[in-house]
Amino acid sequence: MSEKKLTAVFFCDTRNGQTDTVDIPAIAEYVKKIPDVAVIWDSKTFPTSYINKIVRKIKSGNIKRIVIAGDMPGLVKNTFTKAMYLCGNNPKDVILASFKEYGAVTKADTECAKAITACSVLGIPFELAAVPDENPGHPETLVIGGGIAGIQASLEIADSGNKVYLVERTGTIGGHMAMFDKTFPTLDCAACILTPKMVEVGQHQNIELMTYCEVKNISGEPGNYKVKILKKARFVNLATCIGCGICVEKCPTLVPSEFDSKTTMRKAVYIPFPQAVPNKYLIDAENCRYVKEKKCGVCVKACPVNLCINLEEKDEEVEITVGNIIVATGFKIFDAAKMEQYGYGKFPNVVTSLEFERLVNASGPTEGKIKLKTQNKKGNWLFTKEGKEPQSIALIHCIGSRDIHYNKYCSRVCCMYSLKLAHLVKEKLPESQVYEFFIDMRAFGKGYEEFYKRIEHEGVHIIRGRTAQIEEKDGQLLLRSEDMLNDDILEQKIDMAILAVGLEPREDADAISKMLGISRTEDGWFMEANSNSDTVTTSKGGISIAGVCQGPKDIPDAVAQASAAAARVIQSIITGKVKKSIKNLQLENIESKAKQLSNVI
Amino acid sequence: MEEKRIGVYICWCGTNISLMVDVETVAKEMAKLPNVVISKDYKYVCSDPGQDIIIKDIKEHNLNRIVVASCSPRMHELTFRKTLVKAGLNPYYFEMANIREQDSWVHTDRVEATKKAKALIAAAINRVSFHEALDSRSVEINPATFIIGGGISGLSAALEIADSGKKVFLIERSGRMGGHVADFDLTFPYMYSAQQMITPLIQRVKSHQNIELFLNSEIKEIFGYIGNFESTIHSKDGKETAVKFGNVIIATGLKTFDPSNIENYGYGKLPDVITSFEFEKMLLNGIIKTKDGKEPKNIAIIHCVGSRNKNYHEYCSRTCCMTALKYANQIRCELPKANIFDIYADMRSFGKGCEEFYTLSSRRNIKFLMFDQENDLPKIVSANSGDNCDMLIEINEKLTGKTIEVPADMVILMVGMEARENAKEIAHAVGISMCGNSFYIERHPKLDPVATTTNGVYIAGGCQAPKEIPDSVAQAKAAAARILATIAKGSVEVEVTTACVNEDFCCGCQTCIKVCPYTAISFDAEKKVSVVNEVLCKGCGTCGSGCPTGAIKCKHFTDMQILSQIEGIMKISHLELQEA
Amino acid sequence: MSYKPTIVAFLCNWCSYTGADLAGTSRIKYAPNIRVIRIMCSGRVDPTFVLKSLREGADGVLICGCHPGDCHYHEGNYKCLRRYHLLQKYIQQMGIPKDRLRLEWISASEGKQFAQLVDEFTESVAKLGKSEIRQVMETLT
Amino acid sequence: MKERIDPNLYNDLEKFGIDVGNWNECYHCGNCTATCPLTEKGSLFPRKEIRFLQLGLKNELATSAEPWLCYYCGDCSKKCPRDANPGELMMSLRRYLTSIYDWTGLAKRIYTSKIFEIATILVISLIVMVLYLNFTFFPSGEGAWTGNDGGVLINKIAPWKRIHFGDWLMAGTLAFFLITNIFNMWLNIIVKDKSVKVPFIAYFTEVFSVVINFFTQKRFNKCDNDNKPYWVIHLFLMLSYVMLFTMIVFFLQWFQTDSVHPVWHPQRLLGYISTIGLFVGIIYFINNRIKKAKENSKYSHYTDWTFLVMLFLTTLTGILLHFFRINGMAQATYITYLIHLMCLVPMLTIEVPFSKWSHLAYRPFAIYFANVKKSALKKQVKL
Repeated sequence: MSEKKLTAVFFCDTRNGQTDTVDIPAIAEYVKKIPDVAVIWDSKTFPTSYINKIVRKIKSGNIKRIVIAGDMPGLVKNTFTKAMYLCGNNPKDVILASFKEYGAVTKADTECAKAITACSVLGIPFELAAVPDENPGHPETLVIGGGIAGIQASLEIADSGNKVYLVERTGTIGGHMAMFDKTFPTLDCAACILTPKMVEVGQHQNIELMTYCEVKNISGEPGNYKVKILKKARFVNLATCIGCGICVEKCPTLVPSEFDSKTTMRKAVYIPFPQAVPNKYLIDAENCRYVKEKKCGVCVKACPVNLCINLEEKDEEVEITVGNIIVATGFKIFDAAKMEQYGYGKFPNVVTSLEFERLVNASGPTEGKIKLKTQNKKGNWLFTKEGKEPQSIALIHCIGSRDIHYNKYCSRVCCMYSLKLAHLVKEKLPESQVYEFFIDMRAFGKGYEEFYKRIEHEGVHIIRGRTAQIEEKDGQLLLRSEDMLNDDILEQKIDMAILAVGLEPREDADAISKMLGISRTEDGWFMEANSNSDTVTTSKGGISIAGVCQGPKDIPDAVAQASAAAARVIQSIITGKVKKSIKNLQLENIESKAKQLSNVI
Repeated sequence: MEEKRIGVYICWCGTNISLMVDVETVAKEMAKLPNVVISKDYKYVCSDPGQDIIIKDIKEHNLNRIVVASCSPRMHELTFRKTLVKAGLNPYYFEMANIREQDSWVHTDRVEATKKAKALIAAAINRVSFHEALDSRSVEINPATFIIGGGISGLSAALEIADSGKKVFLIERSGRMGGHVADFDLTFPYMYSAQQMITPLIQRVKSHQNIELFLNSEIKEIFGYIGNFESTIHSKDGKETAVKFGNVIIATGLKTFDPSNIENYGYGKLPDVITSFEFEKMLLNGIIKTKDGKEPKNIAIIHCVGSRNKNYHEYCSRTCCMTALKYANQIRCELPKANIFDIYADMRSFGKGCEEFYTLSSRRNIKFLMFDQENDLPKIVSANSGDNCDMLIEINEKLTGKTIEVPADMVILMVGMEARENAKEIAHAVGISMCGNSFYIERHPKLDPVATTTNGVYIAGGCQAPKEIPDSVAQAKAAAARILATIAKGSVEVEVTTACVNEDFCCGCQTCIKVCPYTAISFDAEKKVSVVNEVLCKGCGTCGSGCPTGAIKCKHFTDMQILSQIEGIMKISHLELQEA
Repeated sequence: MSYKPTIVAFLCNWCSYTGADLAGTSRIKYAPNIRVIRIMCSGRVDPTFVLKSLREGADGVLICGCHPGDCHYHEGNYKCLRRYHLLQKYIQQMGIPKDRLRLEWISASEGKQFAQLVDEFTESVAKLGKSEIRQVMETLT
Repeated sequence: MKERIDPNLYNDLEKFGIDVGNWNECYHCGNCTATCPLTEKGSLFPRKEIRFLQLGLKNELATSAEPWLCYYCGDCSKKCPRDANPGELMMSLRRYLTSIYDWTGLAKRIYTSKIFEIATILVISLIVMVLYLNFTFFPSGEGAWTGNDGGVLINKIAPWKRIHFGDWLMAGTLAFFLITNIFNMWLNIIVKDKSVKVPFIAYFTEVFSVVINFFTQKRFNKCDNDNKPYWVIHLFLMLSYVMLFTMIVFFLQWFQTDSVHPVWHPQRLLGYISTIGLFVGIIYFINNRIKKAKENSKYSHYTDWTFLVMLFLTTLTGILLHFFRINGMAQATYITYLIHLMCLVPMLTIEVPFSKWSHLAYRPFAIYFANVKKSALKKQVKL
């Protein structure tokens, strides 16, 4: 057994007026009772900026060990290591009790924070003392979201021979990745690599694909969740639809296509895109004339299959039982119209990156030709094959990202996809001038930096300096930006501006987090159990997160994370148990376990 | 040889096909072709009644080959193969002719489209005669996993698998676990304790009943294929242990760049120019001091040392920017009055919480200077006595466009990451490939970042490319997921449509071995013939077209099948010519 | 009326065949003279396949694979490219214009490009007229 | 030329600004420079100024004219993605530069010590009082001090010649300081910049820019359109001030008359218009600063308040003085005259060469010097 060490506990109180935080006085009160704790210090009365003061206190109290407790106590840790060194103590006896590390954030987590502090005081790693209880687990799994992360996680689990329900809100799986033209940095086409996976999901015997469905309610506990799923009326029978598309020809209602980022029109009866899985039509109730006002019904008459289209179909609710849930709900793009200075929505040829992805895609509005929008007879600005080719295109980074007025965080993918788009422009219009305006070029992944250099050599003008505004002048766009490295201010005339919009949590992220009982970070992304060693589990047992819903990431990182989430699930299926959250543990249990361990060690 | 009895079914697909192809005539004409017992047209062959007709006909007419002419095989090939299985036939006795996506939907001339349909169906009929029964094959999986490397990736993967109750052999070259993370004080961006994070992992691995740990150990070679590998572990004390396992995870990590040969930085010559890893040790020991024991007043941190520069490594090492910010914060704690200069190229704070950490750092009076990491490295020189500092860094600062002198008493070089010196040996031992800068290549850079082209061998963490802790852990667990899935199934399906060698024809030229992208073909020195390992073969057929003697047969895409298909196509066009 | 050639095409399963399917689902029209044979990889195209097609009287042979770097099997398409150049020389020596054989890269999203390619190739083969081998065969019969 | 980084400059300069202290947060996206409608090639700000400050390049800061080219519309601060407050930095830099140009060191004391500023004001006020009591005449009996038209015979209380003498003395001294400071500015902006050789002729070709910018502040109008009223009021205030200043310092004999002219008389009319201009302007700016209504009034250094308050008091006492005079209230006039001078003189003494007032002169001259430099550069490029 280790020798007794007089311990000081320093509370690093960083609350700035927030009310719903862990109750530090209560923790201090609790910690005082632990033997060896000689003294409690508090950052409110004890400034950390004077190391000499701390040294005096350590010496006078004969302190041999210091525990720093708080949300991010590591920020002040080295002050104490130095003080310990100066006192001749072992600097390694400065131990952190980081509440946030284990998800203790709100007032309700005070007990958890107490346990974290207690473990640190006893010198026992929290993970070893706080071993979550287990429930017997149901072998089936629910995956929410059919983007690349959801697809990957589903396939991973289904390949292990276990049943997966994959619930997708829209009419097809594929998510945002299906909308991309090419993927960086290898430039292989997104559809080529994604569609085989989608087909595999569609045909996998262990996957029950539930497209056009939404999770409505979840009850039960880890290992045994009862999930209510709303099956929205599709009006087209999945089993009998032969995918001939005659209904589409006849349907009179035109609506902007979500898949094509509203650059093209689709009918009220539609297939989201040609390679959709399932490759069957559906009717969008919001726009169908028959569903809305009982007029029309042309599709029913046109359909060659008897009883395939049923416009009287109603939404249904089904209930399933699952042991584990993987949330892979993805993201939405930042609404560029919020940044008025760029004139998105006002100037037709200021487009978002996602719109441009569709424009360059061979199945997009112009069959892959890069054209400017033209005004049709009704006065709407549209992409058409007949449009003019732009001579100059600017790509503007960090739209809505790295900005305290919008999203503080970096969206991680925009630098690279902008470089990719620049390449596509250069490839299709070699004579055009392409400008990229960036702040910091974040080409961090495997092969990314090399890709950046390649694009630079292709003759793209890569300029350090965020564009401040876009105006219209003489029928062209006029953009103003500092060219920092050349000590110049650019007033560049361009034909088209592409806004590299950042990623944001989905609008229903809050509702989902409440429904599932998992927490979110300040930015709105779902919170992982441990930012270092466990980025897939959440604060609730049996619920994992994967992909961008945890935080922006590129495709390989999203895929890796999805597989990691699947690992958790497969493990739980193999062992037949589902781990509950550490938050369900009683303080006494953790404490006694920690004491037990400290005796052993 | 059994008699071929072929059934041909031509789909109307409502009007989708029938509008452009004269389905009925085609069905009649196809009936005249040799071996065709039945030729029918039907509105929706894929529908349940359509499939029932096929099943009924197989049974009634004793059919043993089926051709369906309808949509793309990508749509319904699987559907009809299942129909054949239901009727008791081998699913590979089936062939599809695509007369919708590649005929009726793309042509406007009904006569021509009908002709084309005939040609395609005739080709399919010709081909199907040569189809052979293929049985799905699977190999059993040894549930043990072999993990090379005891860093954060190796530990995470080991625990993930072992916690599922499966055996893990974990080998580590050095005498301790934890890898680089065990040398860190704090982690970015939340400044959690790295020690407190890695210790429980190590303790759990040590005491886990399913993990067999081999410290100070190495391997020379791994033999076998997915599910059935074997190897011998050589321990430094001379002990040898033979192990058998089903899957391998390589998590050998990376090593730090040696900055000695960057002249400008004077590493090794100037005593207080140190690497980030040397500085990390100072932090752990609680005191930052120069070589002569003084407390530095000016500390400079230089980013991208050995990274993003074609003289050293072109790639970005991904973690250094944030580590540098972490150091800057730590220095601020220990030396509240010191001047901290952070000399960077692009601040790559892309991870969750990282941009916020950058903002927070900028509030702690840290001076950021931008340099050109590619063409214009700063120069560190000893200062003169009047300069009030030990060294001076001369830097062409990009954001001001001025040449600036930065005083420094200590310079921390943020050294990049590079592949381990023995990366090649390990790659060779396991049979995986490396990219130009000696990191291991994943099977697919996007959709399969953990698997390799060798089935059953996975890579995780820094050995694939530099990465930070959360991404390494995620990758390690992803590899674990893949392995757990195969173990859970107990066996793994292997490609049926593989290549095989007819030993009588093989002349032993080994051309096939050179062209195979999966190292699935080896040479049997005794018999002097090539041997295909069907477990590794993915059926691309490249060897088949390379083989000069026709000894290699690509199952389901045999020469005979394709040649007959060509004949079938041309037969119809001959008939047409004769008619004309 | 211009000559209606017969063209045999070898399409790789992963990119080109999918691209051709996309042309279909997008209802992009092209010349009906092409007869597609699906193979797993353009690397599987054995020279005998091409020669057989020509021998049987095909007026043109088209091979399509994934774009360089995109090959599902890493580098099958490169191997095909090498054989293609040799084959072109070879058929020329036999008195067949090398333009009767063509190799193109078509990705899974290039339905339109596939259609254009077929139209273009059909036209160029039609200009070459009836296959030399067929002419010989006809005179023989 | 190599310049040594000076990490302490940042802390020094913080005293010239309000405790907003987030210029270090700037991550150099360049948004502010591109947002600013006044930046052009050759004079890029405010990002570069932030950079010079962050790195402590004192020489770069001291020799730049850019802070004076900014009229503080606040767009840069509003749109700054990190809230680094570039607009306020430019403001603080103007204060800093004022102290750099001032060779006496008083400006630095005034800008960095509140107590020093107040003490100076009090001392000067006291001196004014002593002088006033010595050289003026207290009105005793009522009748003797009132003219035929009912107004106070003000020249009997404070003979214009004596006041005029004081005016000239003060104006001369202040002008001396101001002009030497402007000379200093010239040294910094033009002479110390070795990259340009300014031909003598350039000083003549660009001379109009001083006059135009002084009287119209036309560059201010290039700022964001939301600031139109701001520009109008600021200009009106400045012109009113100049008008009154001219009348008092140069034409006191005509301005300070014993007889009460009719309202439409140019003397009274001009006086009223200028007073209204001053008063409305001051109220507008005080209101802005209290409400923190605009980007440029969000942060107020104490010297901003001193200037406004002193100007306000001077104007108010001036109005009262006028009121008492035309109504024949001789004693009240005497006392108000004293208070008026006790406000006016310290205000001018402190503000003109050493504090905020100086921007009236520095700004047009900085624009002038910048233009001179620009035209010289143009010629250099051509050569």
